[in-house]
Order: sequence, then structure tokens, then C-alpha cells
Amino acid sequence: MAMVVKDNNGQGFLEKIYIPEIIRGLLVTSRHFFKNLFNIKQVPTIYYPEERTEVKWGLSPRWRGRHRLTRKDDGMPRCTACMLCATACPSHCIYIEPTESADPAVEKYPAVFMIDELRCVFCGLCVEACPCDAIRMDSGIYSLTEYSRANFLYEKDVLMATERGYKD
Amino acid sequence: MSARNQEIEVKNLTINGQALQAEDGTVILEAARSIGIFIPHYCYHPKLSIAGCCRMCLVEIQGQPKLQPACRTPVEEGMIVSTDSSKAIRAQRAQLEFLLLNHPIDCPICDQAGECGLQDFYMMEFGQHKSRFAKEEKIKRPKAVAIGPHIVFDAERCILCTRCIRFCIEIAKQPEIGTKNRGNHSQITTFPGQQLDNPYSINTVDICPVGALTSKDFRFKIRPWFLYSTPSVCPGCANGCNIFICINKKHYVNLQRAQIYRLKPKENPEVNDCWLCDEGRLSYKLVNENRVLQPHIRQDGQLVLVSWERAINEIKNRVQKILTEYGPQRIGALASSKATNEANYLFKKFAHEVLETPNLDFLKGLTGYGDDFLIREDKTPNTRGAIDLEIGPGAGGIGAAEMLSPANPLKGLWIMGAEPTESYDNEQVNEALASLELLIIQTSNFTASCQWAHIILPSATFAEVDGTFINYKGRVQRVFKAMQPRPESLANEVILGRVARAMGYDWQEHTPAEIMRQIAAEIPRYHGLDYEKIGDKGIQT
Amino acid sequence: MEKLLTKNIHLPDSHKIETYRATGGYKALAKALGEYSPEDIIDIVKRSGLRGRGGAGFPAGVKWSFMPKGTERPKYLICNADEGEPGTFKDRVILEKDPHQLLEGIIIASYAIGAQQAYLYIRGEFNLAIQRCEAAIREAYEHNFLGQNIMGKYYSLDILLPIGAGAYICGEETSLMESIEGKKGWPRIRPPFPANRGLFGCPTTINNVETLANVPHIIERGVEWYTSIGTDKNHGPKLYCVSGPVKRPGVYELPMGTPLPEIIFDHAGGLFEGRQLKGVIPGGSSTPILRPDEIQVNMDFDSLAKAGTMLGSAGIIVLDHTMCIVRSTLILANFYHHESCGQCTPCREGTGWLENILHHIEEGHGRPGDTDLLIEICDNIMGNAICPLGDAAAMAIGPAVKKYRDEFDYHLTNKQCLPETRK
Amino acid sequence: MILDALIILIKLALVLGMIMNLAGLLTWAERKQSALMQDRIGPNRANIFGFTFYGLLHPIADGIKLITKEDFIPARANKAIHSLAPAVAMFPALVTYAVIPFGDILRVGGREINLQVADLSVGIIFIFSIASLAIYGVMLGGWSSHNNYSLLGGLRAAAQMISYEIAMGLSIVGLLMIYGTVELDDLVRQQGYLIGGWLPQWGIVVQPAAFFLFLCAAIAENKRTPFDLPEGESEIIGYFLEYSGMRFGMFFLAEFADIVVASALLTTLFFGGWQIPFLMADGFHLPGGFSLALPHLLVVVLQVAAFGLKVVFFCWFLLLVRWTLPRFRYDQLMRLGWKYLFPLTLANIFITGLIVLALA
Repeated sequence: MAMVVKDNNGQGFLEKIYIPEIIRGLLVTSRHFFKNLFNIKQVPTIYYPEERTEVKWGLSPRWRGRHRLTRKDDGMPRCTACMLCATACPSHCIYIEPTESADPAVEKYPAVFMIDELRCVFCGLCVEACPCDAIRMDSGIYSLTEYSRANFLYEKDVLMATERGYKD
Repeated sequence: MSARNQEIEVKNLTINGQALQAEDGTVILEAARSIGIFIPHYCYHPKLSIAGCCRMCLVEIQGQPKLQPACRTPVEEGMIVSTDSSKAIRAQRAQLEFLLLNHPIDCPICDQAGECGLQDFYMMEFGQHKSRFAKEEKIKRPKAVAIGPHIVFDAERCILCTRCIRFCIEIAKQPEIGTKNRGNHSQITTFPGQQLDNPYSINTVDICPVGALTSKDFRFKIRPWFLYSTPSVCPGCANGCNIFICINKKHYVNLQRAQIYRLKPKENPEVNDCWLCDEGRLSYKLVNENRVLQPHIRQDGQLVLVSWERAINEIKNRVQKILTEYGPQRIGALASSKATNEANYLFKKFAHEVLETPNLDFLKGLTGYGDDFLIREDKTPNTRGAIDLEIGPGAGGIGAAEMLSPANPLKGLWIMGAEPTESYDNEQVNEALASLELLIIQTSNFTASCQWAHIILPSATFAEVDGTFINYKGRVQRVFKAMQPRPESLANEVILGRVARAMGYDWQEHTPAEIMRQIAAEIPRYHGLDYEKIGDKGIQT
Repeated sequence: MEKLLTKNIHLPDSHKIETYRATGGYKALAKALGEYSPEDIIDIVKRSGLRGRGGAGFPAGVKWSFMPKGTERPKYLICNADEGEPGTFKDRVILEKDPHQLLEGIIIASYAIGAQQAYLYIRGEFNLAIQRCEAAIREAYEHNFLGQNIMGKYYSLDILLPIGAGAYICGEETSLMESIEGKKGWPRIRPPFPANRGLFGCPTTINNVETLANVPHIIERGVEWYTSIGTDKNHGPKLYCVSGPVKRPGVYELPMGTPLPEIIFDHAGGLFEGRQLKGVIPGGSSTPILRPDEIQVNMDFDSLAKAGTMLGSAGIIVLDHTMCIVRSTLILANFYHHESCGQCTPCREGTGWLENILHHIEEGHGRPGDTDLLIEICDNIMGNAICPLGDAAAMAIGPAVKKYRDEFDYHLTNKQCLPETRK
Repeated sequence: MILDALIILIKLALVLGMIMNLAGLLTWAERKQSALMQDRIGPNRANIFGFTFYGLLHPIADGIKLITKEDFIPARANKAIHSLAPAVAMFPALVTYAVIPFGDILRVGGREINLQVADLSVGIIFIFSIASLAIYGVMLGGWSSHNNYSLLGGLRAAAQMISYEIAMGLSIVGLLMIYGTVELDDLVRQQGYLIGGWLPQWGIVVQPAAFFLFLCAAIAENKRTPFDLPEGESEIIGYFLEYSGMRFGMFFLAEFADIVVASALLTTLFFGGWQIPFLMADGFHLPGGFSLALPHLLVVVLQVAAFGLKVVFFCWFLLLVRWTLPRFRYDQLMRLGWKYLFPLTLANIFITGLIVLALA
């Protein structure tokens, strides 16, 4: 199968000399300019932080916020410290230290579960990799603010205390 | 070679359309492996007797109505085998499904995940991703049972390949485990009142194709796919078993340092086949724990951390002081049978050229339990090397025993990589060391003698250097650098070179390979040896 | 037909040596030791066409001839009296009623293969048989039919009587040997075959009780007489066990190749009143079942093989229309699951799975596609296990599912048994 | 004499004030305008007592921020040149304006005041010679940072500016040929004449091709989108990589001042400068014979206002271009400069020459 090279430089003389097309483009942008100049209220921008997306429209269920660890009914982490999230993580931001559980049915759980949110690229691969639905990014927290770098190392207790951030 | 051919008959056969020759008595599985055809198997292990019970290796042989286990069927002249016929593949799929019926599918929890035979095939062409057996009906069995001091057993994950049983009978020669019950309630168990506690018990973990047997020491510590393996030689005893050192890949979050997670046996038919004793296997801990991480100098009775420049300067001044005040006869040098040949050789040179003393010897280290299989009584890896390098007192010099007796005439003593209290009487040694004016200890870990040391220099462990060990049979084997030395610690030969240069001697910086060539040139026994010749299997001298 | 194997069983004290000798017992032994060399006996048995009565039907003489000659290793003969097959109880009759007939066969066979040690591995549950065999062996020793220089000839033999501990699998010859050796009854993988490396690693021949009981008669009366009984290639008398809803269940000695309907309807007296035949398992539980339209077969190895089933141990189990085939199959599956030794994968896991599925179907929780699954599992077990137990389970269940598929499907759709089979 | 000096000082203050204020406002305008074009709101945070003035306080906030930010000089940079470069970049933009006339001659109390800071006889040539100095600011800034990336950025910028300077210079040669002068006030005055009595003789009328070529080259010269490869704010690392604080701010401001200069030049050369069509020194004279007499002062004020409006329009237009067109690739940029603009300017000169010859 031969490769077909598509000429993106425009068809016909008028397109090729650019100028009419440039003028068309300028007309589009200036139309928006004047429309909005005289009616600024119709602009769909949200006045963050006075207005909030989640309040105005609701967050999409696919929104990837800060991670949280889900819990079992007994309050223990669902995480089994299988380290698949740490393996899948492209930015190596997850650190897990597994330890043996006294309950032979559980076998192991994370003694340390640490996410470096500064390294995190919020790709969501950890969520996809997790076989136990133990890590989720549905906290709805998108504004991560701390006073020091060290505080961005979120540990197990913080991650487990976070609840699901929005309704369906 | 030709003589061998006459003795051993060669059979011609065809596997998957590929013609090949195999020695008489070879099983189909091995013959196929020799031409790169992998036949799945669980119970078969080349070093154990053949059980043929997992039935994964069933292959179709032309002219035989039933499928035959490839692990058990010897090659025959004109045999036509197919491992990928629809019948064989179907049988293998079926066996895998049977094996997984009562096997929990909880790879995330299982410690074997990543190096598990079941997982490999489950994900491979045989996988039936949809289970036809309800999870709730799987037979419940004991989980996480400690069946020995080093072994944790999970009966649910066991696929009853019986490798462990055969290992205990045939290799460890201590039958401690067997099967009980019948049918799918069968399970491996220790014999009543017994534990899986033979000195080679962790090998059962290595040969267990699934996560049924796990090592207490390694269990859950890390996932195997985070590990790098470097070939090396076990430092646990004089046998010099070949090992792989498994260290972790660097992790960013807490900037976790590289450390050894386990040692695994490396196959070498001349030394250890593919086994390793528990004691040697756990000997890696000295690399991770209790390390000397910076040079120390004793000031006002206290050890204080100093820089290398400061420490070497101090050594230079104090050694020169002793040499000028008392003469070289009053200074001693002790090498170690734990150090590599390269370090010992350089130490000998150092003692002769820099310290100018005839008082040179090496410390033999601990002795302990030994047997006729892998474990030697001499618990140091390189005694033979130290002997071969002729590390011993020169004319008019004194030996280790004398140096470490309270009646010694020494004012200064330099100990490299050894702990005198391991080989000699504690009180005598303490008295001898306490009386010294200068005690320099080059060590990787804090030891009992460090309390008397005036200067402690942090040296690298066996896992952090290149070099050679010579086992009790005189086999020279290479030790490879598995990881960078801990910050501030240096290889013994580097330390010696630095001190020698600081004291005004024209010592070049030599790589271990260059030192080995010097040894080979000097010691007739090792004539012509170099790293390339030694290779990764070692060479007998 | 003249009764041979069972001719003494109705006599009082038929198990005593006196009774046996009175009816001509141990004459064959004398003849064998006196007139024939071991090779002659093997030749006679070969020519007689005596086929193993344990189930496989392998010619006994051929088996004996496999024993290596001129080896220094001791040779062993084992008599497999571990009769555990459901529906089979023929050996028990011989063991309890006429043990000397068996002992004579053992001694002749041992002489033929050159064994100086024979084992009579007897099922642990056969209490009476064990007592009578022990007594018989004692009597034989007393009469110098066993021990040193038997009947004054230069031949010695000892018989040991190991007792099984209740495992069906120990009826399999290699696990029987393991059992004698004192190990767990796990079948050995073949090759090597027992004729080369058997009990304690030495050449071993293992024969069924009925097979060995035939031997004295062949020696005594000759090949021509023996081959005149039965059909072509299937000679001699055969013990048939009939069980199920028939009027006269029991052991019947008939020539090889007696038609199956004749055994059921003539000798066993037919089914109970008002019952219709649903199926016949012709050779013990491990053999494929026959539907009523298939029962016009001769009961010999070759005819039954042609009909897609096996003579096996000739344990004829009759099923009538009030019996639920699912339940019957479940009982068999339960048996094989219970008796699987757990060594090799297909049998260990497959039998359990079969029982699991059948249990669900029987309880009314079956899922659509379960019948196909059952057949597939049977196919996957068949031929892939180390020993025939897996095959037996597959043969007992697979054909039953195939042949009575409509009834299985009825269970799956209606979650209950057919109306006439409900209890 | 003192009065003359005072007048010049006032003119200077007026011009500088106009440029600087306009440049400052442009930083706001750019953001606000781009926001409106993209259906956004734009800057609206900075406020005094809650009054945001449509974000007009942002330029002030930015100024404060830039001045108070850390002024970072890389350790191995050439400190003197590194500090000098922003000023070198800023200088031409301000000086160029000296020769641009923003109104006709103002007669006050018998004095004739030329509304132009410096009435140089070399006029337009002065502009080009000064404008070419802007390259030094960029080059020095890139080189002195001791950073490979900024050096490359600087080189890129220099290559681009030199390439387009040629096209820019040649594009107005036709104009000069027609008007026969290089003095800007003369040039503007000539544009007040009418062709056929009704069409103002503006540059755009007599040299339409030259206008487009000049516009193109001017945008490229200003390093604005679609020719903003030297800076490439978020994507390409530019010559001012190592600049921070107000030094960066000066580069930034120089760019906006350049926009004002470019707008003023476009106005002066092609849009009649301070000319209003049909407005003569004494009032409007429409083609139909209708005329409206106006006092001299009003005429001057109208002319200055017209000039200011035209400049502001072009500023707006340049911003519009920036937020409409995507950026060229570097090879496309060079191809356009050398293979299209340069030959076209030559052709323009040639054709203009022919026409001038024919008409003469």
C-alpha cells in the first residue's frame, strides 16, 4: 500500500496565496472580538474561585482528582500492596511497603503507601492497573496546595481518609 | 569427543518438524529445549527425579495413541514429536484449567507473581481468561502456614507438583514433607512433629513453580520485577556457590537506596548445581545492615566522623610516627580470607612496600557446621586464595596468633576486612588490641574490635566490588559488582591505593582486572589467568 | 456348561484344603511341577488364550513371557485381590469359597515366571476372605504346596498376604506395588513397566484372582479343551456379576461371550415386575453404559469393545426406569472423586469438577451448557492421566452424559428429576 | 532659545509618554483582546477597593511585580552585557519615534512648530538604521546569558530579523520613488494630495503591494506571531531565557514599543500619517465643492487625533493578527522571507519604476 501524501498547503490559487484565507481568519476572530466586546456576560468563563466548576456544572465522573485509597467494610485498606500501580506509574511517584497481615485471608497490606503528588502526572494509570479497585482518583480534589514540598508526600492515612468527591 | 560419541548413542528425531539429534536417554522435553522449543512443565526439574504428575508437558508422538509426557519419555530413533498439534495444545490448555480450578486467582497478593509458572502460561497462549468454576466453590485450605524456620506454605496455591518433596528426599536427603489426603483435597504437609528445617530448605522456594512455598525472609518485601540480578559468588563459606545478587531498581519517592533483597543460586554444575544453602542465602544481610558509612577517628576516646582526606592524613602521620619511632618490626598487618584476592594481593604489597613490615598474616574467620554437600566448615569465601597468595609472615615476622596475643611486641596494627574475635580467644584479642598505639580497621560493618580501633575506614562489601574468590577446591570464581558502594565507603584496594599515594608511594590506580593480571604474573599457580578466562563459571586451578 | 471356577463353592467347607483336594485340587500343580518346565507352562497358557480377567484383557501368557530371563534380581508375582470396582464381586467368591484354587494358580504362575516370592494383595474390607486366605496359605504350607522344595521338587515359593487399607486406587497395579512397598498408593508412571521394574524395582508380574484361578484348569485339562469354551479369541469360563433391580442378582459362571440379554433375562431372572430397562453398565462402574437398544452384545472383550464399551471386570450393573441417571452418574462421580489419589492433575482436579457439576445439576442449580462441559472435561481427562482411574471416571461419566443427554437437559431446564424417577 | 528647547522637551515628553503608555496599555490590550477573541474574560483580578477597571490595573500590578522580582543573573554570564542587553533592545524602539511626524505644522503666536521631534532630512533611512540596532539587544541578550538555548534563540532571532529587514527596506523603495523624498513630514504632506480630485494619494493607494509586503516584514521584524520563533513563549526557548524581573520586562516592553513604532510607521507611510481625507489647512474641502472652514488649532488637533487613532487601530490590528494566525516553522519563515517577500519587493520596485517612467 503506497503512502498517500496529502498536500496541506491549500488547494487552488486563492488558498495558496494565503491572503484571502488570512483575511477570513481575521474576520472570524474579529467577529468574536466585537461580539464579546459588547456583551461580556455571555462568555462562558467561570469566575474561579468565586464560582466553582463542580458547583456550576458538576464534575465529570472521569475527572481525575487527587488519589484516594478505598477501604473495606472493616475500615482496612482494600489495597493488597501488589505494587501494580507503582509498576504502571510512569512518573514513579508511588511507593509501597508491603507487610504481612495477621489475617491469613488478607495476607498482606501496605504498611506504607506514599504518593508524591508533585511527581504525579495524573494520568490515571494506577487506577487502571489496580486489580482491587483500591486506588481511585474520584476525590474531586483538583486544587493541591501545600506549604512545603514534603507535605506533598501523601501517606496512607490521608489517602484513606479522603472520600469520594462527587455524586453520580 | 569422539570417544564419547562411541559410548553414548545418538538418536535422530523430529520435533515440530525440526530434525535434531539427542543423546540416548535424553527426555523429549530437554531435547526440545536444546532447539529452543519450550514445553510447559511444572513438576519436571532437571536436577530432580521425574514425577510426570503435572501433565502439562503432554506431547503427541506419531504412532502412539495417547499423548505422552515429554518430561518422562526418552527420545527414540525416528521419533516424530509435535508439541503444537491441536491435540497437544488442547491437552495443555485442559491441564492448565484443571490446575487453576482450585488455585486462587489472587496474583496481586501472591508473592510469586512475576516469576510464577502458572501466571506465565495463564497469560500466554493457553490462558482461558474466563473461569468455568465458581470462585466460592474452590477448596479452602490452610494459608500462610510457617512450616519451617524459613518457609511459609500456602496450601491453596500449591499445585502438587511435588518438586519440594523430591528435593527434600533427593538433594537435602532429609524427607520432611509429603502429601496427605486424596484427590483434590491432597496437600503438601510436613511429617508429624517435623519441620521443613533442613539446611537447604529455601531451595524449595526457588523450585516451587507457584507461590505455595515462600521465603519468610523475602516474602512481600518487593516484587521480583523490581529486581536486577548480578552474578556473583556466595560469601557464606569456602564452597563458593554461584549466586545471583538481586537488588532493587531505584525508586524515586523516598529516594530509597539500592539494597540487596535476596540471593538466588546460579547454576554451575561444577560447584553447586543449582542449589544454595539457607545460611549462605541469608548472608547478604551484612551488606544492608550495620554498615560503616564514613571514616571514623578516635578523639578523646570517642569515635568521630571525619572526611576521607582527614582520615588518610591522620593515617599517614600516625603510621609514619610509628615507623620512625619504633621501626617496621613493631607494626603488623592482617589481611582477611573474606576479602577478594585483589584486595589481599594489594594488602600484601602494601604491607611490604608501605608498612615495610614482615608481620603479615591473614585471619581465617569463623568455622562452623559443614556437610558433604554444599556447606563447608570454613565460613569464609577465600581462605584458599589467601593461602595461595602466600599471605604470611616474612623473614623475622610474626603470624596472626602472635599479633593477637597480649604478649605481642606491636605498637600498630592494620586489619583489613576481618574480625579477630571470630578466630581467636576474645579476652586475649581484646587485651592485645587495647594495648596498641594505633589500630586501623578497614571494615564494611561494625564489629567487636571496632571498640579498640583508632581509625575505622569504611570498605565495600562483596556485592559492591569486582574481584575473585577461590573456593576450597581451588576454583577461581569472579565476584561482580552488583551495586555502587554505599556513599563514602570504598573498595579495599582503592583505600590501600589512596593511603599509599598519600604516603608518597607511586601507586597507580589499578582496576581489579589489572590487579588480577599482576597476580597471575606473580603467582605461578595462576599463571595466564585473567578475568576473561575465568568467565562467569570460574576456572579450576 | 460345566462349572469350573465355582464348582466347589456350594460344598460344605469348600475353603478347606481337604475339600479342594477331594475334588481334584493340586493335581494341576503336581502336573506342572512334574511334567512341564516354566517355559512350557508359559507356552501352554499363551496357547490357551487366557486373557486377564482384571479388566484390560491382556493375554496372561504373553504377560508372563515379558519377565526378563537370566536376571539376578528376584522376581515377584502379585495376585491382585483388591477388588474394589463398584458392581464387581467375583473375586470375592473365589477368595472366600475356594482360596486353594487361587493358591494353586499362584504357585503355577510363580513357577512359570520363576518367582520365589508371591504376594496376595487383598482388599482390607474382605474380612472373611482374609481369614480364609490366611488359613489356606497355612494349610498349603502344611501340605508342602508352599515353602521350600514344593512337593519335593526343586522349587520354592513363599506367599505373603498384604492387606490393603481401603483405597480403590491400590487396585491399580503400580499403586498396589507402592502400597506393598509401604508407600502412599500413588500409581507409577509407565514406562518402565512392572515386568522390568516393578515391586522393589524388580521384575514383577501382576495378575487378577480370576485369571490365576483359571490356570490350574488349563494345565490340568489342556489347551484344546480350554479353547473349546467361549468364542473365538475369548476362551474359557467367566464369572459375571449381576447387580441392580433384577430378580436374582449374583455371580454367574458362564462361558466367555455369553450374550448380555441372556445373562440378565435368563440367568438373573430379568427385571423386577413393572420395571423397564433403562441401561446396563456391562463391566463394572468404569465402563461406558449401554442403552437398552445396545444390549444385544456378547459379553467378551472384543464384542464389547466393538460396541464402544468394555468387558472390564464383568460387573453388570442394571439400571431400570425408576433410577435417575443424573443421580447414578453423580454417585459414580462421587466415588471417583473420593478415590482419586491426587497425584496427577487431570484426575485430581477433573474428578472433583465432574462431581461438582453433577451435584449442581442434581440439586437443580445446573447451568446451561453444563452437559457440554461435562463431556469436555471427560475428554480432557481421557488418556491424559497417569493411571486408568482418570480414564475410568471419564468413561463412566462421559458416555452416560452423551447417551442420556435428554435426561440431563431435562434436569437443567426443569431443575428436577424426570417424574418417574422422583423419590 | 529657551523656548525652543522647552518646545522640544515638551514634544519629547509627549512622544515618549505616548509610546510608553501605549506599550503599557498594549500589555493589557493584548490579554483582554485575546480573551475576547477566544470567548474568555481576560484579566479582572487586580483591583483598588474592589474596582477592577476592566483589568486596567493589571499593567500596573505587572510593573510592580516585575520590578520587585528577583533579578537573576546566571553565574557564568557576562554580567555587564547581560545587564545592558534589555536596554539595547529598548533603545531603538524609542529613538525611532523621533522622526515620525504626528501632526502638521502648528502655528502658535507666530512660531511654526513642527509636530515631529526631529525633522531629519534622512528621515526614513534613519528609522531603518536605528531599527536594525534592535538585533544587538537580542543577540547580546542571548549570548551573554551563557546558555546554549538562549544563544540559539538569539541566533535564530538575528537571522530572522536580518532576513526580514531586507524585505522591509526594499518594500518601501517604491513608495520613495513615487513621492521622491525620504523626509517623513514631506512624505506625509504629499499624501494629502488628491488623485483625480477625490482619492487621497495615500501610500496604500499608490503602493498596495508594498503595504502588504511591509506589513508582513514589520510583523516579522517585531518578532510577533506568526513569526515569533525567537520567543515562542511557551514552546520554544528564546533568547531571554535567563532573564527575570524587570530586565525581562524591558524585553517585553520593547516588543510592545516596537508594535507602536510599527503601527506609527504603517500609518505614516501608507495611511497618510496625520492626514484626514479632504481636510486642508483651513478646513474641509470635499470633492463636490462643499467646504467647511475650521480654525487652525482645531485642524491641528483633529490631525493629531487622526494620527493617534490610526496608530491605535494598527496596534489593535497587529494584536488581532497575532491571535489569529498560527506560527510558521523556521524553514517556512526563511522561505517566505527570502523566496517570496524578497523577490516580490524587487518586482514591486521594478514595476513601480516602469510606471513612474511611463507617467513621466
